[in-house]
Amino acid sequence: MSLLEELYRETIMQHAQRPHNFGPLEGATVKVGGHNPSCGDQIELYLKIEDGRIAEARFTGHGCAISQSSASMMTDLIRGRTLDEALELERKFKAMVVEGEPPAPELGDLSALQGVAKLHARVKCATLAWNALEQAIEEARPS
Amino acid sequence: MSLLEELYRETIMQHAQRPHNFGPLEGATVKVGGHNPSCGDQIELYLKIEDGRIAEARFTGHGCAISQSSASMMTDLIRGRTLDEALELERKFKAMVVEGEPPAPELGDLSALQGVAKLHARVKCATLAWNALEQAIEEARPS
Amino acid sequence: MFDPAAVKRDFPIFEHHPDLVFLDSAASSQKPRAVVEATVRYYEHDHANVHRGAYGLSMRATEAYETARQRMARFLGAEADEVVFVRNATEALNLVAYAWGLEHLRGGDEILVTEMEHHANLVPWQLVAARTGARIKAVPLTAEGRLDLDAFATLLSKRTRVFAVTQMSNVLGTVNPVAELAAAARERGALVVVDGAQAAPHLPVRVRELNADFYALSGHKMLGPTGAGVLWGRREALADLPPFLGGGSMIEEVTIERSSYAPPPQRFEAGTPAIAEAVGLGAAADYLMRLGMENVWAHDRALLEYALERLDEVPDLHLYGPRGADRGGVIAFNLGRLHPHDLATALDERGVAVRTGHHCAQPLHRRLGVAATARASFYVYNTPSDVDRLVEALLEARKFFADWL
Amino acid sequence: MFDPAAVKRDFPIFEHHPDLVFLDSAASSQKPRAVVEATVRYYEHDHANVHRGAYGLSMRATEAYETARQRMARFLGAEADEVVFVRNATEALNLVAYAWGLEHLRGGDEILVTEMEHHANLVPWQLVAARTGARIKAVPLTAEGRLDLDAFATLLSKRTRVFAVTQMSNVLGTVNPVAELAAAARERGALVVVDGAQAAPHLPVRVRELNADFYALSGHKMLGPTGAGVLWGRREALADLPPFLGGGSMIEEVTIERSSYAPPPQRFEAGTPAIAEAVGLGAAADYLMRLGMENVWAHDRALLEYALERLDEVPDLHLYGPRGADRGGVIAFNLGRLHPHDLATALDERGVAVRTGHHCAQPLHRRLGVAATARASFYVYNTPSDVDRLVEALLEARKFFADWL
Ligand SMILES: Cc1ncc(COP(=O)(O)O)c(C=O)c1O
Ligand SMILES: Cc1ncc(COP(=O)(O)O)c(C=O)c1O
Repeated sequence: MSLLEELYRETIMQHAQRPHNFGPLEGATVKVGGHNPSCGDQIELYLKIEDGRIAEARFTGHGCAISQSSASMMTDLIRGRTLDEALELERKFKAMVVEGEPPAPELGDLSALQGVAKLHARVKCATLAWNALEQAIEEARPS
Repeated sequence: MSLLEELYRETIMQHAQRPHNFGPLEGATVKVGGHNPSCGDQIELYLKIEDGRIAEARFTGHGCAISQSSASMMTDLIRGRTLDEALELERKFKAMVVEGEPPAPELGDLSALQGVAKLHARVKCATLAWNALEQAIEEARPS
Repeated sequence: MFDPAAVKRDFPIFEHHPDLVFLDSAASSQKPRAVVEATVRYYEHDHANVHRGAYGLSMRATEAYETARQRMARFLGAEADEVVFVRNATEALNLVAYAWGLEHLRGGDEILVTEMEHHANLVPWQLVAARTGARIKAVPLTAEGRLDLDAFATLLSKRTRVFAVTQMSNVLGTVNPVAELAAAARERGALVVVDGAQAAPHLPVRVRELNADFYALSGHKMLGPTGAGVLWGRREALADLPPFLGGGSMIEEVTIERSSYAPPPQRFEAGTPAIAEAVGLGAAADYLMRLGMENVWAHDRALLEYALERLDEVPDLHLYGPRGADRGGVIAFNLGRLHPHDLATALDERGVAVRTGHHCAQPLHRRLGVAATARASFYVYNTPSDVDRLVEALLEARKFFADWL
Repeated sequence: MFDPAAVKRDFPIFEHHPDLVFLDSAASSQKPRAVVEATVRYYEHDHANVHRGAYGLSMRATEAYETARQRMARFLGAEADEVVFVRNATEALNLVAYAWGLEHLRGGDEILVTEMEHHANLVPWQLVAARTGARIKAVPLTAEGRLDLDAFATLLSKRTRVFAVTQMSNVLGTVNPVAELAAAARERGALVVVDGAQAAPHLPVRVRELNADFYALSGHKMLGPTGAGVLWGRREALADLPPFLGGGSMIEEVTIERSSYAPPPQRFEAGTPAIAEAVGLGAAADYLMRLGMENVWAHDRALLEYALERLDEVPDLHLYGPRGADRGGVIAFNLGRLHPHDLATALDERGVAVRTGHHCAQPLHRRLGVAATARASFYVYNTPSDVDRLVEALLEARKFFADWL
C-alpha cells in the first residue's frame, strides 16, 4: 500500500466530501477560530457546553481532506464527553499523528488518520480542529 | 624599511603633531564637514574663494596622524590655486593613495603619504580632507 | 543558449536528491556550488566585522561586502551607492513604507496597490496607513489576470501619494507594464515602489528604465543565500529618505538626545550587516550574469510554453493566469474540487515539489474565488523532463482521487 | 575546563591565518567548522522555503529552522515561542522600539537609557521619541565606568515608560546589575529592554532571571553566521506587542484594507526568514553549550585578569573600565597621545587585530573625554600567548612612536 493509499482512505474521503456537523451552531457557548498558516486552512469550532459536558459540537471553514475529515470525525467523537475526556482524546489523537503511536481504540474512525504521522507536512492539517478544541475548552473553563 | 616606517615618516608625524592651517577661518566663503565613519575622524574645511582662486584654506577637527597630516599638507598646497587646479591635485593625490601610482611631483610633501596605498585600512583617513575639498568646490561653484 | 542539464549539475542539492523535481523556485531557489563556496570561503578566510576595522582582515571583509554591492548594482543597471542591503524583499518594502510613509503620509492620502500584490507589498502599507490615516485602494484585475488599465487610470488621482506594484505576480506569472504605469503615477506626483521579488531573478532588469523610485528584491529567490536582499533607490529618492532602523554604522554624530545620519546607502544599513550573505548574493548575481538574464528569461518562457501545452492535456485541471508573452514561469492550478494541499501530497509522493496555499496573496485568491491553489514555478535548473514528470504525476493523482473529484 | 588551543583548532580561519592574533570578537566572532558545515549541509541537502510547503524538502527546512529556535531557547533558558529570529541585536532593539514605542509612547513620557549604551540601544529610541514626543534621559557613569546607581534611582520616575540597558558594555566591559535595575524599573511600570549583544556570547544567561521584558542578541558575535540574531520576549510581552514588519507568514487573514496577525513568534517574522543563518546560529548555540557557558566566562575572565596585569607593564598606556568581577573580556585603551587608529596600524603590522574608533558608543567616549579608543576583546579561541603578543606589539609601537607620544 502506498503512503498515499494509507493516508487517503475511504473513511477520510467520505468525511471530507460530506463532513458531519458542518455549519454554525445556534446557541453555542464557545466559539473559536483556528488557522493553519502553512496553507491558509481555516476552521471555526462551535461548542455547546452544558453541565461540564460537550452537548453539541459543530464547525465551519475550509481546508484539505485531512483537516476537514479530522474536524468531522472529531465533532462526532467529542459529543457527550466531559471536558477532561475531550482533552484526553486530544492527547491520544496527537500521540497518534505527532508521535506516531498506534491509535488508541477510543479514537474510533479517527484511526484512519494514522498515516499522517508519516507525512510531517500534513500533521498541522490533522491537528487544526484539535488545537481549536483545546483552546475552546480553555476559554470555556472558569479560570 | 617596514611598512610602518614607510607610512609614518618624519614629515607626516610633524604635520600631525603641529598641523598647519589649523583652526577656523574668519570670512570663509565655504565650509564643509567630513566624517570618516570607519573611525569617527572628523574634519571641518574652510575655504575663502576669491576670483575663482582659493585665497585661504584652514581646517578643524580631530583624527589620526594620516588624516591630520593630509589635511595639513593639503591646505598648504591648495592655497592660491584655481578650483580646477585644486581638483586636479585631488585627482593626483587619489591616484597615488588609492590606485598606488607614483606620486606626481606637484604633490610635494604629500608624497610622504604614498605608503597609504599599501594599507587599504588607511586610505579613507588620507582622503578625508580631500573629499571635503571636492564637496566644498562643488558647493562654491555656481551651478 | 545555456544547457539546463549542465546548469543543474552546478546545484549540489540535485546530487543529493537525484529524483527531485523542484518546482518551487518562486518561493525560494536552490543554490549553485559557486554561491555556497563563496560563503564558506568568506568565513574561512576573510571574516571580521566590516567598516570599522583598522586591520587587514576587516578591510578584506569590507572589500568583499562592497564588491557584492557593486555586483548587485551591475545586475540591476544601477550605481553601487543606490544599493541597500536588507534581509529580503519584505524588509525592503517595509523600509520604504515606514521611512517614507511615516514622514509624508497624512489623512486623506491614498496608497494605490493592486489586487495581485503579495502580502509583502500590502501589509506594510496597511501598518503605515493605520498610523497616518492614509487609505489603501487597489487596481482590480481583468478576467485574464492582468491589471485593469482603465481602472488604474481612474483610481490614480492627485490624492495618490504612493503607487506600489509588483513587476511580476507570484501566482499568475503576469508581468506588469511597470514602466508605463510608473510614468503615469510619477507624473501625478506619486512615489513609485516596485516589488521585483519575482521579476529580478527571471528577467533582465534595468532599474532606471522602470521609472520607479524604489525597487525591492530577495536574494534567496535568485540563487543567493537566505538573509540577503536589496532595496534599490533612485539616488535622489534615497537621499531624501529619512532613516528607518537606527543603530551603528548609519550615523554621523550621536548624542544622548539626537543624532545625525550618514549618507545612503549606509543610512539604511544599521548594525552589522548580513556580510557573508551579501557576498553570496554577489556570487549569485555573477552566476546569473554569466548565464545571461536574456537566456534565463528565454529558458523560463520556453518551459512555460511547453508546460501550458502539456497541462492542457490534463482533464479537470484549471489553470490560472494570462496566456501571452507578458508572463513568466509560474503556473497556479487546481484539479477539480480536490484541495490543492491533498494534490500536493500526491505530487510529493512522486518526487514533484510544488507549493500550495494562498501564496501570500489572499486578496488575489479571493478574486479568483478560491481559498488556495497549487503552484509550479520554473528556474534555470528545470528541464522539459521536469514538466513531463509534473504532468505524469498530475494524471496519476487524478486517477487516484477519481471518485472524489 | 576547556582547552583554548584545542578550541582554536575548530576554527578554520586560524588555519588560513596561523599568525593572526584576533582580538576583535566583540565586533564579530570567528566561526567554528561546525557552524560553517551546518550551513553548507542545509543548502546542499535541505533547502526550500519554510512554513508554507506541502512537500518533504520544505518540511525538512521548516524542521531545521524550528530546531534552531529550540536551541536558542535552551541557550537562553526560555521557551521556543518566545524566540523571534531577526538579523542582529540592532534589528531586535528597533523592533521593540518601533512596535511598542509607536503604540504606547506619548509626549511627556521618558525613555531611560544609560551613558554606556551602544548606538543600537539609543538611536532607535531617538527615532521613536521624535515621532511620539517622548524624551530620552541617560543614567550617568561613575569614574570607574559603572552605572551610577544613585542617579538611576533619581532618574527613574513614573514618567519612565521604558528602561533600555546593556547587560555588558562593549567598550568598558562593565557587566551591569541588570536583574536589580530591571526589577526596580518594572515596579515603576516601565518596559525593560536589555541589550545582550555582548553578554549573551560570553556569560551564562537565564533570561527569565533578568526581570526583563525583552532581550536582544546578535548571532555573529556568538560564533554564528552573520544575518541572524534573536529577540527574546517574555511570553506576555510578546503577546501584547503589535506587529512591526508586515508581509508574508506574519498574518492570519488579509484583505486589501486590513489584516489580522499570527501569534508570536510568527507575528514578528515577516517574509522569508534567514533560514540557513538561523540553522547556523542553532549550531553555534550547541557548540557553546557543549563548551559550557560557565567555562566560556571563566576563560574570558582569566584572560582578562592576565591581560590587565600584563598591560599595566606598558608605560603610557591608559586603560578604561572597572577593575572587578563585574567585567567581561573587553579592554579599551589609548597609548599616550597617539591616535588609536595609528596605534592599530602598528599592531596590525605585527598580526594583532584590534578595533579602533568610537565603537558605536559616542556618548560614552564623550564621557571618557576622548574621540576614540583602541579595543582588544577575547573569546574562546584566544590564549594567554595572544595577550603576550598584544603586549609585545604595544611595546614595539611605543618604541616606534616614542618621539611623538
Ligand atoms: C552592546 C552592543 N549592542 C548592540 C550591538 C549591535 O550589534 P549588531 O551590529 O550585531 O546589531 C553591539 C555590537 O556592535 C554591541 O556591542
Ligand atoms: C511578488 C513577491 N513579493 C514579495 C515576496 C516576499 O519575498 P521575501 O519573503 O523573500 O521577503 C515574494 C516571495 O514570497 C513575492 O513572490
